[in-house]
Amino acid sequence: MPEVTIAQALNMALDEALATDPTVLILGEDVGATGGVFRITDGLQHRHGAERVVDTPVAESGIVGAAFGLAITGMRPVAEIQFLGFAYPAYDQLVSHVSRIRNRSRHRFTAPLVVRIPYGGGIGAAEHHSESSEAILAHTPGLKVVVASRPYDAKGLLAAAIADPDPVIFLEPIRSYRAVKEEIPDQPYLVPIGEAGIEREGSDVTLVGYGAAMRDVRRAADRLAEGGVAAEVIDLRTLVPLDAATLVSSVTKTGRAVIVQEGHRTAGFAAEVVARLQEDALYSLLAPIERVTGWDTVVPLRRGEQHYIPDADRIVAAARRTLEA
Amino acid sequence: MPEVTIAQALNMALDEALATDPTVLILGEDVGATGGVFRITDGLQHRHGAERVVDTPVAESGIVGAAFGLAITGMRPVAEIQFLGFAYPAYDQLVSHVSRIRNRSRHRFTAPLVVRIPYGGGIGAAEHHSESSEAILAHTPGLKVVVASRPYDAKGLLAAAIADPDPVIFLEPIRSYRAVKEEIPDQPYLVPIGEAGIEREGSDVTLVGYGAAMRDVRRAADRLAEGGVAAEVIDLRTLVPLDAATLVSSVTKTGRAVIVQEGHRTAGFAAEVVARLQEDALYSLLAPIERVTGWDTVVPLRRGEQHYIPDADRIVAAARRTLEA
Amino acid sequence: MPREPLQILAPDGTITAEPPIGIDETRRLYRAMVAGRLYDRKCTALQKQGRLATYAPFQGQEAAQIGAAAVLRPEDWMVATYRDAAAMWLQGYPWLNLILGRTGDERGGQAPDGVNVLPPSITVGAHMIHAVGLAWGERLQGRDRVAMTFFGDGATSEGDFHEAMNFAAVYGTATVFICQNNGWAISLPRERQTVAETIADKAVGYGMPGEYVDGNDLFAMYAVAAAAVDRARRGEGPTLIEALTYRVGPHTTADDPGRYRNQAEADAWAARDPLERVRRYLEKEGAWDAAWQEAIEADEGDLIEAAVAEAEAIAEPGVADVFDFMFADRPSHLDHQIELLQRDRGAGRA
Amino acid sequence: MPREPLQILAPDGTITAEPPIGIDETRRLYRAMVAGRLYDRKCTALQKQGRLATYAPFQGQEAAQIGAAAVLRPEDWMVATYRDAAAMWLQGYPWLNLILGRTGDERGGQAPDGVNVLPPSITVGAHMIHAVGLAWGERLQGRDRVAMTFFGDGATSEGDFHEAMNFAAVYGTATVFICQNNGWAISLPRERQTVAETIADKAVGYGMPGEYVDGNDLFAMYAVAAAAVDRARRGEGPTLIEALTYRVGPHTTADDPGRYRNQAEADAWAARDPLERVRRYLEKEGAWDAAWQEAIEADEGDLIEAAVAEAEAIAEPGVADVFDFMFADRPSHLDHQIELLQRDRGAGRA
Ligand SMILES: Cc1ncc(C[n+]2csc(CCOP(=O)(O)OP(=O)(O)O)c2C)c(N)n1
Ligand SMILES: Cc1ncc(C[n+]2csc(CCOP(=O)(O)OP(=O)(O)O)c2C)c(N)n1
Ligand SMILES: [Mg+2]
Ligand SMILES: [Mg+2]
Repeated sequence: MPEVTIAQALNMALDEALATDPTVLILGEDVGATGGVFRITDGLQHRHGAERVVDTPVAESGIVGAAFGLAITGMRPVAEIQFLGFAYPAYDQLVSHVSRIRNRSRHRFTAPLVVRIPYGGGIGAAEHHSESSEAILAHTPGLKVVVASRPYDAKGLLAAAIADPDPVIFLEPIRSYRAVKEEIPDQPYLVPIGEAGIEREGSDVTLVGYGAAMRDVRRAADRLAEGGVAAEVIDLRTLVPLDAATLVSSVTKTGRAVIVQEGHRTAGFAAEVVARLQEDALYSLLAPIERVTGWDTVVPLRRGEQHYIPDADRIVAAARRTLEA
Repeated sequence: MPEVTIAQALNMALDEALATDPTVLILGEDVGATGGVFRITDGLQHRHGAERVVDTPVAESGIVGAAFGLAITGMRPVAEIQFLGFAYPAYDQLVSHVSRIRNRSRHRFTAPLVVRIPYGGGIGAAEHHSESSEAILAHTPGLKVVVASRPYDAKGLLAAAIADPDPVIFLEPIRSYRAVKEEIPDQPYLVPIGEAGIEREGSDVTLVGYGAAMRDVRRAADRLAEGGVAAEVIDLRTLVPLDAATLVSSVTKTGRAVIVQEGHRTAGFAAEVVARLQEDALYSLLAPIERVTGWDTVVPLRRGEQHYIPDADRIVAAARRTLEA
Repeated sequence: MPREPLQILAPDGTITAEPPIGIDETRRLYRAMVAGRLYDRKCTALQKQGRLATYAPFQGQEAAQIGAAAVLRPEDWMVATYRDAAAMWLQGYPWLNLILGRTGDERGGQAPDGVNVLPPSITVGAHMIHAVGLAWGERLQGRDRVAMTFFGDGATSEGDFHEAMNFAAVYGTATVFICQNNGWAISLPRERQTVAETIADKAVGYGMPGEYVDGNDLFAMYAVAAAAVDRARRGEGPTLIEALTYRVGPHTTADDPGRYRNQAEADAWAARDPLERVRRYLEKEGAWDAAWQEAIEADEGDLIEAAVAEAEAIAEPGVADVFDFMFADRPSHLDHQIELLQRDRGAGRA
Repeated sequence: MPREPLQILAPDGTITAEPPIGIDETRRLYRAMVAGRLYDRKCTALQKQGRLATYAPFQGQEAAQIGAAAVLRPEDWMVATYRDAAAMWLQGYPWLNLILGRTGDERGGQAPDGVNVLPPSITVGAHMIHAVGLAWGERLQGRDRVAMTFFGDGATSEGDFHEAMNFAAVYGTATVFICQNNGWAISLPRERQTVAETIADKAVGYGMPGEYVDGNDLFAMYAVAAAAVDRARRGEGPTLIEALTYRVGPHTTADDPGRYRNQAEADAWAARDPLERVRRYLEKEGAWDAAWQEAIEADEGDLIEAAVAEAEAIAEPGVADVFDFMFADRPSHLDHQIELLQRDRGAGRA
């Protein structure tokens, strides 16, 4: 099994999908000859042709709207939006049409498409290039929302997203693209949508995260372990549908939880996890659930980013508070 | 003091603003001769002229983007979007520019504009006309989000929004426009943004709501009172900035809370209120905080709406659960 | 760009060029226009009685809709709006579905199998790009289906119109854009929607042909739409067609046009009624008489009445109708939410 | 629409019509172009050393930017992009701010008082409508300020371009749209961005004048921009100007143009360098020599070096820099969040 980065794992998943399913088609800005700004589609146009890996004009609503029409005819479009900060012009297509055509037509028309979107900060990028607005997508009924944090899941979840009969938003953690490596099968496989992963078992406190934040969650768990605290680490992997059962059973066991989310704090996805946990596990809670989040500010630029992005220090501090409560 | 509807109160606030502040300008689809689809701007173009009450082409991004430029020059534009379901095409302007220019320019350029948007269901309207996606706006740093539920607040909050030095999203509950009446001053006055209103004091359970849901919250409180339960009723009035202090002190007193929100459940605004309360009032909680919400479905059309919209029955049921826990 | 819209059939029923269709087809399409008019009247009446939600009448636009829709093959796609019931119906979308939708019931959105008509678009602007994706998808799968999309003058101001036009032109998709310029977008007149001389002019910026047509002329609409559909089907790309017409009624049953336009304008347009024009032509050709008119009105009216009765007899939607169409399989979070709803309802009733 | 872009100054430095400006002004603008080129080189070099975040070079586009910006009054508005530093600088936006922004520091976005230049737009497309609102607001307040907006060929595909053009035309705002068609939008060539013959053609659909100009010709740019700005200031409405130019460098320092275009194309355009063209003209006119070139390069270079030094000497932003610019007054929820951050940081250090 080759050791690969997340970027490579995604490229493998796309390559396999194009090779095995003639209805799969990739479209987006610069996905062709350049292979996308993050090179996730590198080589795919060369291998599968310009009809199947299609460069589009700079028009995000057009990309998603066209993918929607394609999907209705039976294609399996995989659209790329260059950064999550550039997905907002496409939001109307997502919320008003992509997510709803099945309901509106009572299963008669469906939109089995995937929108791949790099998200999150930590690379000192320009404004709009560091967004973590996944909560907005999670708040949009009819979309599934998937966020991979490691190569194995990235490949298997993307394959599952493409195979899914409904629209899937597939968020890719920019700063982990090349930073996280692991060995993965070079054969096709699926990681099911809707199942959280328990990365590490522990009895003292549950650390919940997803996407880019998982690196910091893992670091925090290591540091807590050094201090004798056994953290259970959960990678949500899918935000919608949320694997509430796994969360509730973990927190019922540990009595303590820290939810990590890079997005803005108010009405972010961590709030949903907290609300759900207190609904189903309130009587097990030994301390308030902690949210470690980005703030209700614009994501700072390169020189100020460290004030915003949740890091292992903050996660450890929050976990310790739950233990001291 | 005249008894007026919310619709009339809003019209009065706009009329006063146009009369007293020459920089105020209203723009939107059909706001002129027709007075808007809900007649909120009725008579204003006639009284203040077509330069100050401006009909626009059908282009929501254009409306908000133009209002943004107007505001930077020192105008105080009040834009109307016809329904919240048609605000999505303008979302990019709101999140990428309106909410950020102050931060981006370090106070050098600012966008003191108001976007008025009718929202919510309950009138059996066509698809897209019943949205309650306020959580998305609340999750957008740099915007203030205000939701009035009664005529007095509607007038005073809209005046405060227009006077505010920062962008304010002003959500108007469609089904309460003409259903809620009260006497209000016909002189200008302000209701401060950022302060929840305690509508009724009570010691047994705190009912929290906003906007259109308040009618059902009030009904539920009445029914609970008939059963001997003293509910404290809080109208949030402002979602951002949230008046957490009022919420926390109420729930610290009652130990029980029900949060009512018409929007979709997952990552809705009620989740934020729950998260915040369990952070600051966990040890006072006698029962899980209940969320009474819309579902993660498209808002049903006229014939099925009752399955979706939170009503007094559901609020009462939730309150009883907190009392029985 | 021609400044006068293409016309074949003058308001007095005389023709200035060879009609694109023979008498039989003209009679068939006239009958379809009559059916559309009856449906429109029926819905307006039902709405007044509170039996339908808000309704958007299309009186005056029948030739634009029927003339364009008539050139499609049964398997072609149609992506239209809340005001395009006549076009959708001609393409196979049943009156039952249209009426059910207007009662406020999602079940109206389910086109019969084989009818490739999307549910009417309620948002203005977003749907045109769908017709680009549809035509593109068909081509990729080796089928020569065309996608026709209908929209109004107001819709041309939305950014999505621009992106749709551009994508269609760049990818050369078999998309036919039918703009029914009915003079108004609610209260905004066409001249203040855009200062372009014609909407057809907007095609220039996309390198696409733009046609300017008398939208109250069944023959002109048919001829121009047929040429555009043929081009599209041959793989020669999209066309924008501006059908100059008029919304004789209010924007919707909730609208009061007296607030923003004067009756004289509406009256002038009523004199250019698209049905009357064809009727005169047929009468001149000896292919119309009052008895036939009565007969088709009776027959088409009965079909509409039957659809109304059927729609009103359909049982109220239940909880499953709300939750079970969001995804192919109902996911865990929706199971959970149904439980919550049932718990509340149980408690409420108890 | 003319199919050949307007040209006044040929690549060999000869003129085909009377230049719009005299020798002194030409020397001033030439010097500005040189300054722009030096800034561009400096930033590219700094980025390679890791001292700047990603940088988007504009080499080859100096005439388009300087020629257009030169016609503005100091109080006029400019709304430009990440690739328009030369234009912004000429309108008064300091090198210091531009460089600070590129180091990744919000403080770069604060234009000096009196300089009505918005921070560079990073999103493609959304900013053009701002220039419509700005010009509209000025007119409403009785001022005759013009708003000039810069954008690329790629930006014309965004829906917001369409809405901006339409609003400008409908309200007749004093907005001048400068499209630098530099041949590419990252890897997408102009021909696949739109199949319109020219981008200037896109003006037709808005009833707006569209000009097609050799963007590497300082004189042509100046002349066309001056006419558009004059019209705008007189209240005669907006203009779209397509400046045909070329991005000689990569899209950004993170881009590898070798992946999508061949070097011959870039080389051909390098031969049409906008600076060299003016230099030849000035030399012919006896208004250029190597000593002067050396002197202006030294002087302008020093100013840029000083700005770099100043930017790099500015202290790291603190927590207040993140929280204190969201609103006029910091609201309670941000106070709370600062407390949370400080609590975490205290604990982390403890
Ligand atoms: C995105 C969006 N914005 C606004 C509306 C509200 N609205 C419904 S119809 C309409 C006018 C549309 O005019 P036009 O496109 O000319 O079509 P017509 O109604 O005349 O057939 C408007 C503004 C909407 N449905 N969708
Ligand atoms: C809304 C949005 N979509 C995508 C991007 C990513 N992006 C940055 S520059 C660019 C190409 C823009 O091309 P053009 O408008 O021609 O300007 P140029 O870079 O050539 O100056 C793209 C796609 C963006 N910044 N904003
Ligand atoms: Mg219209
Ligand atoms: Mg370009």
